[in-house]
Amino acid sequence: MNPGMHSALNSAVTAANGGMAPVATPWFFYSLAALAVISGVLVITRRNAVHSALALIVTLLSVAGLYLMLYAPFVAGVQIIVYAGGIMVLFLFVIMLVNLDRASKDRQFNRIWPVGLAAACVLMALFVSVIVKGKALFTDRGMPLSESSNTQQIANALYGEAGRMGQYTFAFEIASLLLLVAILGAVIMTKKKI
Amino acid sequence: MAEDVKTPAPPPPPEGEKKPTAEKPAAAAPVAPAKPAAPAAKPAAPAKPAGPVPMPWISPMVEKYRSQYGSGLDAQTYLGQNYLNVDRSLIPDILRLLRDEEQFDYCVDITAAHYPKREKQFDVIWILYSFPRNERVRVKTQIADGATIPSSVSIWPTANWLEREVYDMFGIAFDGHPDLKRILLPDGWKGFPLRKDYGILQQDNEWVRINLGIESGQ
Amino acid sequence: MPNFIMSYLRSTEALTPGSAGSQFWALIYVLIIFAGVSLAVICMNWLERKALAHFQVRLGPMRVGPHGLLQPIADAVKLMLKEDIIPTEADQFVFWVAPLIGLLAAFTVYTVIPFGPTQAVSDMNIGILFMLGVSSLGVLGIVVAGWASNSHYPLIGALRSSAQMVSYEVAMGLAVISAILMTSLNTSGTGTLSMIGIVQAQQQQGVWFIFKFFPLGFIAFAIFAIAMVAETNRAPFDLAEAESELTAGFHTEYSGLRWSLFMLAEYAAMIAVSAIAVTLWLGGWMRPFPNLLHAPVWEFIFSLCPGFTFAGLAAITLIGTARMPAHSFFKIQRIGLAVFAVLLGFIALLLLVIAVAGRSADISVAARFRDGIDHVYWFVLKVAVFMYMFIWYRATWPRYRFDQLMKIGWKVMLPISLGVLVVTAIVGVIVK
Amino acid sequence: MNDRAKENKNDLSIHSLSNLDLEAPEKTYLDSNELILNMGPQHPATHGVLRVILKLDGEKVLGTECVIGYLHRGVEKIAENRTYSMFNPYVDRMDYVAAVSNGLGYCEAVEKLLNVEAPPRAKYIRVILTELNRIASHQLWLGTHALDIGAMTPLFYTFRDREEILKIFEKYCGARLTTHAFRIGGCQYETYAGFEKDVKNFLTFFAPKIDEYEALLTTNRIWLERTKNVGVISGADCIALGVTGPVLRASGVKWDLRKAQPYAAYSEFDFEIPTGENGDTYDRYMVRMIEMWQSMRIIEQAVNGLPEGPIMGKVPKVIKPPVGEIYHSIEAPKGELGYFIVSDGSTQPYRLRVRPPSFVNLQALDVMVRGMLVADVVAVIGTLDIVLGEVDR
Repeated sequence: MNPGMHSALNSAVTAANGGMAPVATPWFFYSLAALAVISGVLVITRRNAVHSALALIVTLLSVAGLYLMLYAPFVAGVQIIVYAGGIMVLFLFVIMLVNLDRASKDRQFNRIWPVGLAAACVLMALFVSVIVKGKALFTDRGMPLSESSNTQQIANALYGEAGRMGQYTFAFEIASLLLLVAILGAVIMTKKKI
Repeated sequence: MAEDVKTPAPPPPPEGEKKPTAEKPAAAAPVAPAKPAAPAAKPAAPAKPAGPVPMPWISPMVEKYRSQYGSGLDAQTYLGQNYLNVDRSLIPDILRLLRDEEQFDYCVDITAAHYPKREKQFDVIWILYSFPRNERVRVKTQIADGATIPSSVSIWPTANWLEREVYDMFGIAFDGHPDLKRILLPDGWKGFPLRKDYGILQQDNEWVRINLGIESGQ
Repeated sequence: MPNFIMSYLRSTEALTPGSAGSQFWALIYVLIIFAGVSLAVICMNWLERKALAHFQVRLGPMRVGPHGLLQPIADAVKLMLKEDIIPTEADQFVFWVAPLIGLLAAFTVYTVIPFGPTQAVSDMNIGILFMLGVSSLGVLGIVVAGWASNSHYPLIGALRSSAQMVSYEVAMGLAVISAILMTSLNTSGTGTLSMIGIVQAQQQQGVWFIFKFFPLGFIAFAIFAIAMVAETNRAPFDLAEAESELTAGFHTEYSGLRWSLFMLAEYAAMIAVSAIAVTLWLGGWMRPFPNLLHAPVWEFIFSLCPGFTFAGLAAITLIGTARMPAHSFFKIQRIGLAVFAVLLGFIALLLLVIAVAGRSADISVAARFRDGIDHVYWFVLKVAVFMYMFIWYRATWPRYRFDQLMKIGWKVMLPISLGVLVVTAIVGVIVK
Repeated sequence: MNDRAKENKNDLSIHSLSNLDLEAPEKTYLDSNELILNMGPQHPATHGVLRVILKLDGEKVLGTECVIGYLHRGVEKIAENRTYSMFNPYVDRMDYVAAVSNGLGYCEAVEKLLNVEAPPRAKYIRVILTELNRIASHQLWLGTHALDIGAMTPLFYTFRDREEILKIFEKYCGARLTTHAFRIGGCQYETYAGFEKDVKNFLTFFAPKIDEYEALLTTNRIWLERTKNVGVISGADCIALGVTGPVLRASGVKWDLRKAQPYAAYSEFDFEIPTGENGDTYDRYMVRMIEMWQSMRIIEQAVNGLPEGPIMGKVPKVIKPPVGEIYHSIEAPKGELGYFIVSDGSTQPYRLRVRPPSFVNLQALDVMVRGMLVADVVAVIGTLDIVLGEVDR
């Protein structure tokens, strides 16, 4: 039994003699990408912090949609559950406690915004040059799909398979230890008496 | 209507009589029946005055305070209920002593009564109860209109709202009250309703005139 | 008939329309589920009022229709016709969008709920993760609604509910993981996050996960059952809308249709989390004892259950009709109830016919139809038990205080669920 | 006993009531966690038109201020403009859930002023009806209190059973809520045929019902958590704040006017005064529950020993008490209900003061909820058992 998302799409392609196109079309990609970019711009231009947060949620969700299109449902799921569901709720929690009247009267950008713009331009140039000059790096334009599902691949990379240690097991454990320390630190710093 | 009847003819205030009779309680007997003489139709009337007559209240406590404060204090008992008529200047001392030494630890109520014809228009009344002694006592004092009286909030915290209500209804100011403002009536209320000269109808008529632009039919 | 309609029906593989790539049928399923859930919410509304009323020695709605059967419709009409008030000081756009967020989140979840092995819109690889993630988006609607109202009570309600939902999601997630761990106890050693896969794992292992490793599965289930009440803001955890404290909590300023969207979302979310619990621990669409009593005769007997259930309902309704006071005033109500009874009886008859027809033919359309009805029936029945429990809780218990709720979430549920998870993993490794 | 007097000297935080800074909190970026929350006068849990302004830090209560008077009808002013008999029905409108108790207090006060006494049969009838009313009042308290804490069902149970009491009232005097059951000097109405039977039936009917309420609440974990150590007030604080009734008894002070200064026929009956230990909401709950049992005991004794004889004392047609003043108080379901009447010898009271238990008890709200959470404010308002008709008069 392998009822993965990719198999669904594969069978969709094969069974598409009925005339229906598969879901993963450029149309979907461009609309999701446009949504992500537009709401990303809204995040930084909205004066009201709650509006910004809502726009950020839309950005995160459309990025999750892009992950789905890349046959990475696990990453998409984690994106929704952690970022959109968890972190943004905490964001909103904090924003609601902030006095928005005053925040909305403050200057939207501080004086170093040209520097930021320049940095963004440089980064953009870098991306473009990599894509243009490094065409040789991206010879394979088709996406190779592995037999096992994406979730399983991630698990194998993190925890290893068939007794071998995974590629990132150590890094993963270190990262989780770091997070644990951070949690404990947050508890200690906020609690006056333990 | 009723208030119109009431205001011009307030009957002779009983306290006004009681005060002078206090020194000679025997004289109270002829005064008391003089009042209910009108309902002569009732057969029980002659029998009654014999019972309910203010009598001097004799107790060691009263003796002690009388020796201490002299004429400023006058203790009586009426229908088995004791009360002290206390001069206004002695009020803070007496109240505190009653609580600290006589264990009147529970201030049941603070209220007032208005006698517009009297020189000192107001009676302020403290009703006290002692849990250890299972005994009640009333402390009364007379004050003039506009005069203040020391607050007893520091003696009994419960006096807070009770004094506010007295202020609200009678306009008697309590010195040292932490937050003396109206309690039951809105802050912008005019007048003090439980005074005998408070006109209910005038107020209503005025409201109708201002808000509805017509003459009240009352 | 066009090919894209028939190809899915003709396919011999048992796949959900999403997995088979049939967008047409996926759309049909979405519509059916949307209508079904809306209907279920309406029924739930009536049932809650009725059941709660009988808990509380009163009758509940009795005026609109016989035994108040048409009350939800009257309510819906009233709510739709009501003036839609947006407070002047509110954040207009956010106020407008908040109920939609909640509603969207509550309904999107249904795309992966397996009412049967093929009776789901899609069988997602990450089904349970998707479900948890999307249902956790529902809190955004509440938080944003509370903030946008620009009023103190909704704000406190929103703060409460965001803190509450974030806290209980942790315990809930850990309980879910311990159930998912159990799916990997097979020969290949790989588990699954797919909702259908989880039920199939229970089928293969021959045990509902609630009874697996006996106390462990049950404890995880109990934690989930408690956390899901907190997640949906229902009594005794209904602090976000505690009416005696916060008047109505986050939806104090809402009225009319917008308010009803919140209610719709709340009930849809209740059904959704119950569906998760059923899928993970109670064998999803499986009928009782599918391994033990698998003879064809048992198959047939169990397939009669849906028909008999409706027949029972029809009988109850008929009794109710007979017991109506013999007064001309009740004539219309009596006729209405009788019609309703006949309708139920007709459905019962239909289901019984399908069950019998499905028995005689082995692989025919009728057999597939019968199986589908069976699966959906058992799934809905299990969910219905949870819905009744929701009402029961509400009638029985007082409301927790906020700090107590947090204490339970973090100091009781979280350690227990962590412990269960660890012990489940150890036991799983040993058993293997 | 003197140490209690000393304890009273301890400065109670009630003084800080007025110091409560009710200005809006200073608006800063992240420090705006102080919140002024206006609860009422339209709020489901303030039992009428009480308005409480809460100063909150998050959900923690930093201070409260009660705004009352929304239901003020000037009862004391009305009294000065009505004859003694005419004013009698007005007192029912103060604590409208315990109208009979109000009437009893007023009638006895005027009787005392007239120096007459009600005949024994009238006294017994008064005791029966008053105790029935105490049960009804406690039932209403229990239902609404439980509803405030989130338990819906007890409300309907208590209202179902309260109905039986109201039926007896209705049969006796024609009214259910504002009964005007008593007259100055005794009772207007003789008991109806079957009165004793009805009362006895009620006693047998009601005993299992209390168990039913208790089954839902007394050992319920959530109920315990919501009520234990919530709204704690010590006995000394109660006395200093003038708090009476079940609230005082739950704080461990064994004081009940029915025992301390018996009125009506209470000295003839055998009953206990329940007390609590911790002075928390749960103790107040238990005290009231036991009080219902004790009221049933009293009713049983009274109805069994109901004497024969007249029901009206020798009261003149026109009530004109002699010049003088009187204070008389009874143990109403909420606490000490007192009437202070000044007579000038005319047919109308010169001054009539009502000492309302709810009004005085409500003052303790601030002391009881400081440092607790918003949800506890609701619980404490419920446990104080206030009736706004009586607070505002």
